[in-house]
Amino acid sequence: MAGVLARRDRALNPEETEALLREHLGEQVLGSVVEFGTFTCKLAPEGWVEAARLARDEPQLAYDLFDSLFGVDAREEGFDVVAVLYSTSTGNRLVLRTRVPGGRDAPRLASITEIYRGADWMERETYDMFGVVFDGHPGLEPRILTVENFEGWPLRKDFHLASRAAKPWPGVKEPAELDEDGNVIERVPEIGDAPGPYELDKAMAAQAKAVIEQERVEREERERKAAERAAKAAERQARKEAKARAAAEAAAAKAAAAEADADQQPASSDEEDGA
Amino acid sequence: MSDLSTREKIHPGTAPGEDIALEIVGDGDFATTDMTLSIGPAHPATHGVFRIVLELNGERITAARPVIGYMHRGFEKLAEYRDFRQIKALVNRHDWLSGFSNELGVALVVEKMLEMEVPDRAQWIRMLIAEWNRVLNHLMFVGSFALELGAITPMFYAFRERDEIQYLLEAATGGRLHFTYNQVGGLKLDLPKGFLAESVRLSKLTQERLPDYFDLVLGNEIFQARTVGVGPLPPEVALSFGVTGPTLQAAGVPEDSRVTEPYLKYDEVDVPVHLGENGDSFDRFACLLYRIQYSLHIIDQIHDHLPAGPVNTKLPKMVKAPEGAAYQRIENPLGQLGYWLESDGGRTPWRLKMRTPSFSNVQSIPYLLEGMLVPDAISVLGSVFFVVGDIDR
Amino acid sequence: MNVELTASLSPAVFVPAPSAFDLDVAFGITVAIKVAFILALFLVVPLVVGYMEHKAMGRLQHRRGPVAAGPFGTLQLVADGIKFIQKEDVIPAAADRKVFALAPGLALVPAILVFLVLPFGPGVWAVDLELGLFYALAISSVSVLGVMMGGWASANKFSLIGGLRAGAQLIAYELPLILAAIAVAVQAGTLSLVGIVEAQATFTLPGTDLNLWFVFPQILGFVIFFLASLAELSRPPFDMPIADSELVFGYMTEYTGIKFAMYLLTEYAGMVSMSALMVVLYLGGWQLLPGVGLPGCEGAGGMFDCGWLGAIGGVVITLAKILILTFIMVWARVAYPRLREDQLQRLSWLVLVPLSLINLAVIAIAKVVVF
Amino acid sequence: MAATSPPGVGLLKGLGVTIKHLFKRPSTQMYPNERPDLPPRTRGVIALLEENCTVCMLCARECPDWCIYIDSHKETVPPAKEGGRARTRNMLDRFAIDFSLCMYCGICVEVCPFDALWWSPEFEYAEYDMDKLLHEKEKLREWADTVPPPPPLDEGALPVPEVAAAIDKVVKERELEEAKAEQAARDAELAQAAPAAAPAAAAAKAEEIHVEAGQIDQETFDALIAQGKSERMARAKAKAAYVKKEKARILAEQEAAAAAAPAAPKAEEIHVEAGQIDQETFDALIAEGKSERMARAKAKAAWVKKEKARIRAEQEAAAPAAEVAPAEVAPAEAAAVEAPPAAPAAEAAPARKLSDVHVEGSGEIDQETFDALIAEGKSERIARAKAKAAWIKKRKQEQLDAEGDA
Repeated sequence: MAGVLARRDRALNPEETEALLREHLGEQVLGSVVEFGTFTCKLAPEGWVEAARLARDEPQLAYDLFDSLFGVDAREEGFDVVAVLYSTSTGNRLVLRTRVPGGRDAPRLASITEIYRGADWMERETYDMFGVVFDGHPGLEPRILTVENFEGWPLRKDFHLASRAAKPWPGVKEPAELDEDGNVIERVPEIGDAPGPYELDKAMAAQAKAVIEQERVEREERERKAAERAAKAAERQARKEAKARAAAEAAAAKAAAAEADADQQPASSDEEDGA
Repeated sequence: MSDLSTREKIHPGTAPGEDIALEIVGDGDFATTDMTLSIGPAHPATHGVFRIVLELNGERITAARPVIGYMHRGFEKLAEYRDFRQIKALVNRHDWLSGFSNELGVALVVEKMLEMEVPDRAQWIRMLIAEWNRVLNHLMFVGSFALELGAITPMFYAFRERDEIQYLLEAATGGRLHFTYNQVGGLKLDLPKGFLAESVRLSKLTQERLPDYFDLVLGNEIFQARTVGVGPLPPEVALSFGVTGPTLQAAGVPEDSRVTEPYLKYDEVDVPVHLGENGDSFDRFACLLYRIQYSLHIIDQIHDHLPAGPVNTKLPKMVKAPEGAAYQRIENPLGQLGYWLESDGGRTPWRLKMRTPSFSNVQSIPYLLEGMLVPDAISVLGSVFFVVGDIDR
Repeated sequence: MNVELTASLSPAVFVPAPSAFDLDVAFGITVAIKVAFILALFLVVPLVVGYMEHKAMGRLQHRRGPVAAGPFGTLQLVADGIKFIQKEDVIPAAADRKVFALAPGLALVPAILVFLVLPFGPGVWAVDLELGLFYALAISSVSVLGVMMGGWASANKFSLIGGLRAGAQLIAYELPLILAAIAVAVQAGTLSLVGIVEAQATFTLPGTDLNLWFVFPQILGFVIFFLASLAELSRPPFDMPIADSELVFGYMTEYTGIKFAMYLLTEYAGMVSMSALMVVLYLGGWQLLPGVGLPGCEGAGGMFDCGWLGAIGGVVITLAKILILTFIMVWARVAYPRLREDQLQRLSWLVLVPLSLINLAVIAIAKVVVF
Repeated sequence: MAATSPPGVGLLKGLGVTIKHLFKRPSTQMYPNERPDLPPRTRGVIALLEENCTVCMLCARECPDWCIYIDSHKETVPPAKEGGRARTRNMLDRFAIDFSLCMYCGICVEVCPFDALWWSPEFEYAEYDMDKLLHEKEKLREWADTVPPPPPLDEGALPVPEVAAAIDKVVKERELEEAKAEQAARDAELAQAAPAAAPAAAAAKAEEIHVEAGQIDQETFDALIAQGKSERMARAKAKAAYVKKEKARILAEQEAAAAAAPAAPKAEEIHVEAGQIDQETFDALIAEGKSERMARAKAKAAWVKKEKARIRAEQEAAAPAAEVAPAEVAPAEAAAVEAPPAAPAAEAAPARKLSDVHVEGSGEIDQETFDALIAEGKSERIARAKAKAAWIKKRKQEQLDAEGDA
């Protein structure tokens, strides 16, 4: 342990690390941030492999422990790939982060399997989960975690969790969250109360509301149709009565001409068709 | 994925996963074909749904290809649909033998993002339970590794110990595997009365019984014949694979988060680390056994240090991690567990990456198996300690 | 040198010792009684040994072993047997059906046949063959044929490897086993198992009146024979043909129900017959202690021509010795991991075979010079 | 290591270790014959104390697996007295937990604000069919009888209010004698037998000064001191009681309403939408365009807030709380609850008064019922819960009788 600690004294701090990387990579280093004690270096995708190589081979850096590599959904801009490296000799951690070119449609990044053996499965997993293709990787297929014929990229935000879609959220049931009008109730907090619905659950509630709305619309539609049918029936009845009246009139006016009787017949058959 | 150089050597021009045409090996009348032996997904040696495809020439392994994912449950996706309290109950299931450590990792990373002060007592109790959890886990592997080598008895002894420890932890947490005892900012409840006395007693008892394992397994000549020199892992290769935990310590790398990046109160106790020399199966197992001993040593120290006080902090109604990303690493029983928590400020994580020790450790298996015999494959599979749920998540 | 034994050494003069079952009745009835005796032995003793294994393993592993079936779980194996009979008999689609069906039987029958020549007490044996030892060793190694057939016919890679390992193991360990046994035969001057027991009863340490079993001059041979028989029986730590963590269950992987039970019975019967052989060859047969005969017995070393009481006493002593030996086998199973196949071969060819040759040479020289 | 020891020693040691165990007592637990002695915190099965459930849906919403199914309907409870206001309540129709989905995380038990859900160490409910693991409220209610009292905490534990509440429960469970005495003391107070308690209360006041416990329940504290308990213990319990009271108040309110429902004359079904409700609180809120449910919730919350304020004020006054007669408290509370300006307090008071009287006595149990249930072999916990309900019912009846007489 003592040896490790002695070398720890010479460890580079984040600024020095960034300066060192900039010295070698120049414009490829887009910036850096120390967040919650973690030093993250943002890179242009072109400098990705080179940065990893530097991190491993540069004696002052010596990031020998390959911790992990994974993707992060970056909304419209596509995906980030993050690699976490650790140095057993200096005790430093370096996070390399890059935005994968190709957006959401065709994300491609160079592979660092040549540099770190552990990147092999990590890149396969990233491919499996996000669909990021790693150029130079010996074989991303078959998919490592999902089944071979799985369709879609599960960790993308536009991939929805089937179990959540298949089952209604239990909290929207009467009488808890929706009032009679289908509005989400803003609850007044009570003792021991948990906070209101989550964002997701609000969406669910909205969904449920939409279903109720849909049902209402359908019901109204049904009612409207029923009313229409009733109106039609009434109309038909009226016409029938009119017809009967006409027939009665015709019967009464037996003396009417024969052509008038022929006119009445087609009108009757038309009505049958309409019904 | 097999180690590529090996694959390239033996089956040039084939892609991983592709069915490899059988080749004639050897000359003249002794020419034989390679046999593909698929160990798993359901096989006694894989203790879980894990498959490893071996290419055999006789009983000698020419290539190995682990096939994982049979237990993939999409934890990282599920976590994105859950708040932190729910995630805590979720993560103690990916490595079901280290439930407490897993939830501890989540609690720590959320606390880190919230910059939350956790009461001292909570931290010490967390350490206590985490170390007991480590003992539990290691006992399991002591038993199972010996069982895989054909020694059935250590498993029973290990389970006897495990049962008592599980009962102890159940008294505090209510669970035997999935403790769900952590919460952001501390612990759910304080320890019940009598827990510490029982903990002291069990620690003493386990330390008394521990020499049995040394005698029965580690000192056994047959065991040594089966493990010494089997599957040696050089430190630089181990690091390149991201191998951690007892497997890395066996290779002689003094890397243990409790020492190198102390969390909780590990900087206030003495944490010894046993280092191996060759990184072979024997060293890996020895590291595991010594880790039990040292965990008990830490537990004894915790008994002496445990302060009085509260065990949790007042939480806001809704625990929301601030925007940003944080990485927390803890020493899980099987190696380094890392949680990368990226938050958009909402109640659920934007991305929770679980960097599990088993995933990285198992990656090194093809490298280790090259040129070994089938029984050595068992020895290597048993000594590169992994939990299948931890690989597949 | 024993005068009586010298006489019986010559084939022309060899008169098989009479069995208590050689009754003065019709030949057919005698044979029927002998068959019944052998079957009874075969069905009872392995069950007793099996129960002992269950129970001893349990206690050695800090648990109880069977407790539910019968008092103290004594009927566990009977219950197991009934369960096995009820199980569906599955034959893999790709299996060689005839060979697959035949294999367990072929493994089991030799295990029964060995019992023919094993003497369990004064007069308690079916046949006293002149070549009894040869017969026992030869027949018992036929079992492995059944194992190899099963391994091959299952159409399963694990079974195949298991079967091959069993074959390789047999070849490797037959040699030290036989060489160790030969040393006993040389010292006893006979191949008849009853003759060997008799020889032990009358063997004295040269120059003294101290009666000794063959285990004392041949302790090396005994250890070799014990190890080799463990390997022959695929008992841990030499259970690579089964190796449940590597080969699932070796040649038994695809077997179910009654066929699986037959393999298991073969193993237990083998344990009994090998232990009985060791008792006969090295541990003085039914002699209680070296130099201590049975009550009511006369004859050579005070071990023959007993009444019923003596016969029963003899059987009890033999069974007790068998149980002790099988307990040691169980004990080894509990305490040790298994070796690797190549280490097992190395142990045989590089250690046991040379040692057994040395043992044989030493005994042969001693036979001529000292005894 | 043994690698350096002479060959064979390792093998012999192995034999030694195993033979050593041959002569030890086996550690086997004879499970089906001997039941395992599980700790009280064991998460075996989730039990439902139906009486406590208010259909707040928190458990169902917080469940990560969505395995809790709750159905309910609204019921309008007619006013107990002429001119009182009708109230709507959520009636539980169905409460089911699908244990084939449940991951035993305990979040539902954790979030339940009314202690309706409990963990029981019961674990033998395996089924051959997965569908049968969906257990309805009747089955869940049965398990509630098996819930053990929570264990006392470690000596080093600092009682946070919720935990202290649990401790208080335990102490009560474990020391039944003490609980009885406590009850007797409180009964005495309720009966305005203050003379006996007053000196003790005065003494307690002096004690209280140097413990600076602004948050303790004075009443409990006094009672315990009067019993000769140590100051430390009394303080811890009183602290617990403070929190517990808040919860119990709400609980009792629910129970009282439940008890009231069958006794009250059946009125015609009143629909919120129909606008037939003449309750001022509701009218006021509904007039503002709020929904019926929300109006009710707000009224409830306002009441709770007021109640809290009242208790705090009471403690700050440091006057012997025991001397405050329940009869005086009740109207005060009633007034507080009905405080929303649009509500003429006089009209609403009788309806509120009833429930408030019961709230005041929420800690009490009906000893008769309790003893009877214990004699029947029920668990202490369940006997206590039932006895509590019975006590409230009794008081309610007394109140009604008294009013009837008047």
